[in-house]
Amino acid sequence: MPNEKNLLRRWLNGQVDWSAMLEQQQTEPPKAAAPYEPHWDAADARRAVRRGQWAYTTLAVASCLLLALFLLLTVANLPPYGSDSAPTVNEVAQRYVEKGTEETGAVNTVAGLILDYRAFDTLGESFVLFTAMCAVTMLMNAPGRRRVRKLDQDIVDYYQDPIIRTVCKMVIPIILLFGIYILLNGHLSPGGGFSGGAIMASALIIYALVWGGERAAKAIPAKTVRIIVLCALGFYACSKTYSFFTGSNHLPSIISTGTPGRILSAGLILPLNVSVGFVVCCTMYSFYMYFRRGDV
Amino acid sequence: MIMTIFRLILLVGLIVCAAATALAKKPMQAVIIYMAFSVIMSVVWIMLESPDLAITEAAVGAGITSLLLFLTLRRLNLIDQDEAHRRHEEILKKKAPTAEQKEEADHAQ
Amino acid sequence: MSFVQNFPFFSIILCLLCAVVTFVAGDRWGRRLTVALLSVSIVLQGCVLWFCAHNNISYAYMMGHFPAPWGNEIMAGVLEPLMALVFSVVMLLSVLGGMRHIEHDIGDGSRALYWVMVDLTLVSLLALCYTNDIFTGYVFIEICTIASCGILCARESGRTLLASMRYMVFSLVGSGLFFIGVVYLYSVTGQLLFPQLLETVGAVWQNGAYRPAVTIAVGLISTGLAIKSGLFPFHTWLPEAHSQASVASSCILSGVIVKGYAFLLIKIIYRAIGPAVYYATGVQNILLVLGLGGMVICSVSAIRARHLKVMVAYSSAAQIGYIFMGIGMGTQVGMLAAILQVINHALTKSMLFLSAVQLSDASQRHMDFPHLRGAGHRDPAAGILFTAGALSMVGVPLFAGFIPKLYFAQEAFSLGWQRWPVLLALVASTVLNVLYFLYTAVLIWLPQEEGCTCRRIKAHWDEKLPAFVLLALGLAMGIHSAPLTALLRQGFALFSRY
Amino acid sequence: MNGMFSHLIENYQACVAVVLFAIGMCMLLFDKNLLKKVIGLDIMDSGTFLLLADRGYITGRSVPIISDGVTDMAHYINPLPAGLVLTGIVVSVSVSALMLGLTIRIYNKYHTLNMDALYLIMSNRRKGGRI
Repeated sequence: MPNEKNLLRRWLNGQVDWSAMLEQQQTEPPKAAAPYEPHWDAADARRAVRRGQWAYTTLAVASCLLLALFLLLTVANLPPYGSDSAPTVNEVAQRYVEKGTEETGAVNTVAGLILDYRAFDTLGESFVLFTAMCAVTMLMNAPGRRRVRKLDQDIVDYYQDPIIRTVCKMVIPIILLFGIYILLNGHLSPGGGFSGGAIMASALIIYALVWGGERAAKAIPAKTVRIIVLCALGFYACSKTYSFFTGSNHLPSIISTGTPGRILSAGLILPLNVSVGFVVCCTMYSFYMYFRRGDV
Repeated sequence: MIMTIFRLILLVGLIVCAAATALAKKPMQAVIIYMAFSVIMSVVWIMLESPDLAITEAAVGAGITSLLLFLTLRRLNLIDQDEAHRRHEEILKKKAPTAEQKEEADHAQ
Repeated sequence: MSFVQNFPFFSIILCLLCAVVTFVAGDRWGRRLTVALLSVSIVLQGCVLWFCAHNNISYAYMMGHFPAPWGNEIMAGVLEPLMALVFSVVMLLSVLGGMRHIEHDIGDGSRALYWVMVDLTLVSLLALCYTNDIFTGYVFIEICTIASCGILCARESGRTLLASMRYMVFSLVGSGLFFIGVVYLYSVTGQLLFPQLLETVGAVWQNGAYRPAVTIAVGLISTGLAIKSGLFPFHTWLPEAHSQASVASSCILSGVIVKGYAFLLIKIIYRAIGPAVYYATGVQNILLVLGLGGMVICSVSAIRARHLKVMVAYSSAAQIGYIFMGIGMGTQVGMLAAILQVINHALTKSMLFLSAVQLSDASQRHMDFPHLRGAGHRDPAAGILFTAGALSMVGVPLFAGFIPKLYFAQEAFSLGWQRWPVLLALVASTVLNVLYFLYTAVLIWLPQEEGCTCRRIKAHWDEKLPAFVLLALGLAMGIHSAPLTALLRQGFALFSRY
Repeated sequence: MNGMFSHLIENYQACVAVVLFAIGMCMLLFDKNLLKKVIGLDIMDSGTFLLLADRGYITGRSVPIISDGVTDMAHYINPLPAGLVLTGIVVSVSVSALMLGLTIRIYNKYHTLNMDALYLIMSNRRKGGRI
């Protein structure tokens, strides 16, 4: 067994070839006990992993404290908490509150803010979700050497449990309804597309959890999810194109803000909330479906 | 005054939860403490007069993120016993798997 | 308002729509759409550049019905469309040049999504170039992070996964620091849009009460973007990520994405904080020191690398050191040289990656130096490309790499205490570059060993042509740089004007 | 110095926020377990959001939802931080999902979540060889 120094030298000389061992390991057909066997020379690996553990912990704690100190010094220089004369209470915030309802039609100024004044950010944000959804799909759907590993998911069939089934049957519509309520009232009360979509997704997730993945995949196929995302994002981008284009070219816009406080008001905010809600709901649901499956 | 004390308790709770997550030995513990963290966070949003954020945090942070973390744990078969730790130790110790573990592995495959 | 002024917005929204359509269109149509999109983007950016340079204006474009401090805006001067144009050109040529490898490296199921990721990378880069709002910058930085992680891990191998994980960790630390810096800046100024930030930060700095907060906010924003660009002590993720990806991804990651963050930093310095305040905070000195360290130390690492792509990736880290050295010099000519270096590096590095992979194709897909011996004889076109890239990286006159080095060296004499360290690092870095790049360039032209089974391979002109276009652009920049520098000077003059 | 301390105590919520940020960032950077890195990321983001929302709060004012037709700024808190945090929360959940996907793939490939063991495999790549 080589000692530690020796190992380091051998390693630097490129004589210790972990990767070849690992690659060999992967190309073998998966045997029953394969994951349990050591992949590399265990004593060497143990030393390499444990090496500098103490220094590592010290470094972590020290840098944590240093960073905290640094940031706290800045906080000591910030304006006092809750003061109404802070620099953030300026004409920007004032217009959002005082003119917001008049200009966007939304009673909830936060909704008006994110979907009308700063709509470009929110467009970007929906596309962050979309990007993550694509990336996760790419990661989890990677074809080729797919190895099916059975998980313990089949041990408990929640559908057979009368209590769970009955309660879920009652609860899922209520959750869905609550999600839709939050979604549609985004411009009137707290909530909006993001929270409403997440709540709707949670109802779908409960359904998939209890009724099983196959039935859920049959009820809401992956293709439908894709098409909903396509339509919602397409609508979002197109409608915002219209409003950005008219806004920046100083053209009149045909969208009226309606009477503030009504459910059908606030111009584009309600449909945008709905499309954001669908995007969020579909993204979260497909995250769940990708994460629950046992194959990689 | 009472509200300030309540707020202080919540904030201390946040710090304690964050520190506990950092110090937790097993991923399972860390995930559960993180859930508690998110729930406290959503109450803090209420205290900060931001109900939008409270709803979103409760649905997204405490709900979806924690669910994804749990699903990851299940995908890695780490729910019941902390297998990552055990497997890792095993690899390091180069201990031949016992008959019991072999059986378990067969089962897992 | 001229119709051309809509083009930055059109290119951004077109990319978004294209990404959504590609998501359901599948691989074949996705590829066509992406190539078409990149070409259209080049045309659009070219029009905007011509418009701005011809009329000598820089204009804000409202994203919605509300003007600056309230609504989102994008801003186009001369530099923004110029950078967007360079990024689009390099991306198009890298994608075309790496097409055959994309088909080989990326599984059938992932390829359609790969094109979505390329579209989204393009949109995030365009938005980073054009943004006039610091929070929009943050959102698109995150899109860029996720999309670049996607194009990195599209290649099916364990090591790409590990490289992506490491890349994500560093990137997210970078975005976290950037975001908290933005929050500090917001809490002392109350503004998010660049023009108003510029005004308020100047006033706050004059007033003096919040100077430490502004300093730390600026420092955090700079550090965050530096980590994401892979500046020296934070570069450890970079060689692994850039060398493990498929070649088109390597070109995009190394040639374009890290430059996007660097350009955003330059834009924030000029448009949001103001050079005077930025230099008064002293943050630029840290960037200068780190840049100098990166130039030397990453070059040393490149010498020690025994894998061609890893060597090229380490040289990227060293070249990023040059960019941040230019930012840290604290003068406008330094900044100008930094932008020249961005353009030079984007063109040359993509060409180097493309030719490196072609050389390894000619050597039975080996990437280590013993196997690459004589590769130039087996694939002369790739050998010429690599040699030209190596000469450019070293800074031989007539090649693109010479121009920024010339400006750096000239500017160094006008500096104070920084003069000698900068000159010393420039010389050391050039010598090290000569060591590893010319060594490789000579190695590939050595006569083949006796009994070598590798033979001359059939040239794939579809992947050589884009690399030759990159070479031609680099030579054009190296031989006749006057129009480019004039354009950059005009752009910097427009930066300080709204 | 004294003034700084009183300022810190006044800004106690921001202090908690930056401490959360520091804990989260160090978990993200230094924790060896990939899953805990992801949790660290979420804690770091929460810290930033708390700081941002804390900056937007104004004592004694209420939610920025216009009620009874009162549109005077003196009654409502600043809505801008809330909007930014809402954007940030969604960004943070997308990034965590991506990180978790990577974690699963890595675990299935190498059967470990320990970053050190993974680095050991990775650093070996420096020596070259086939791509």
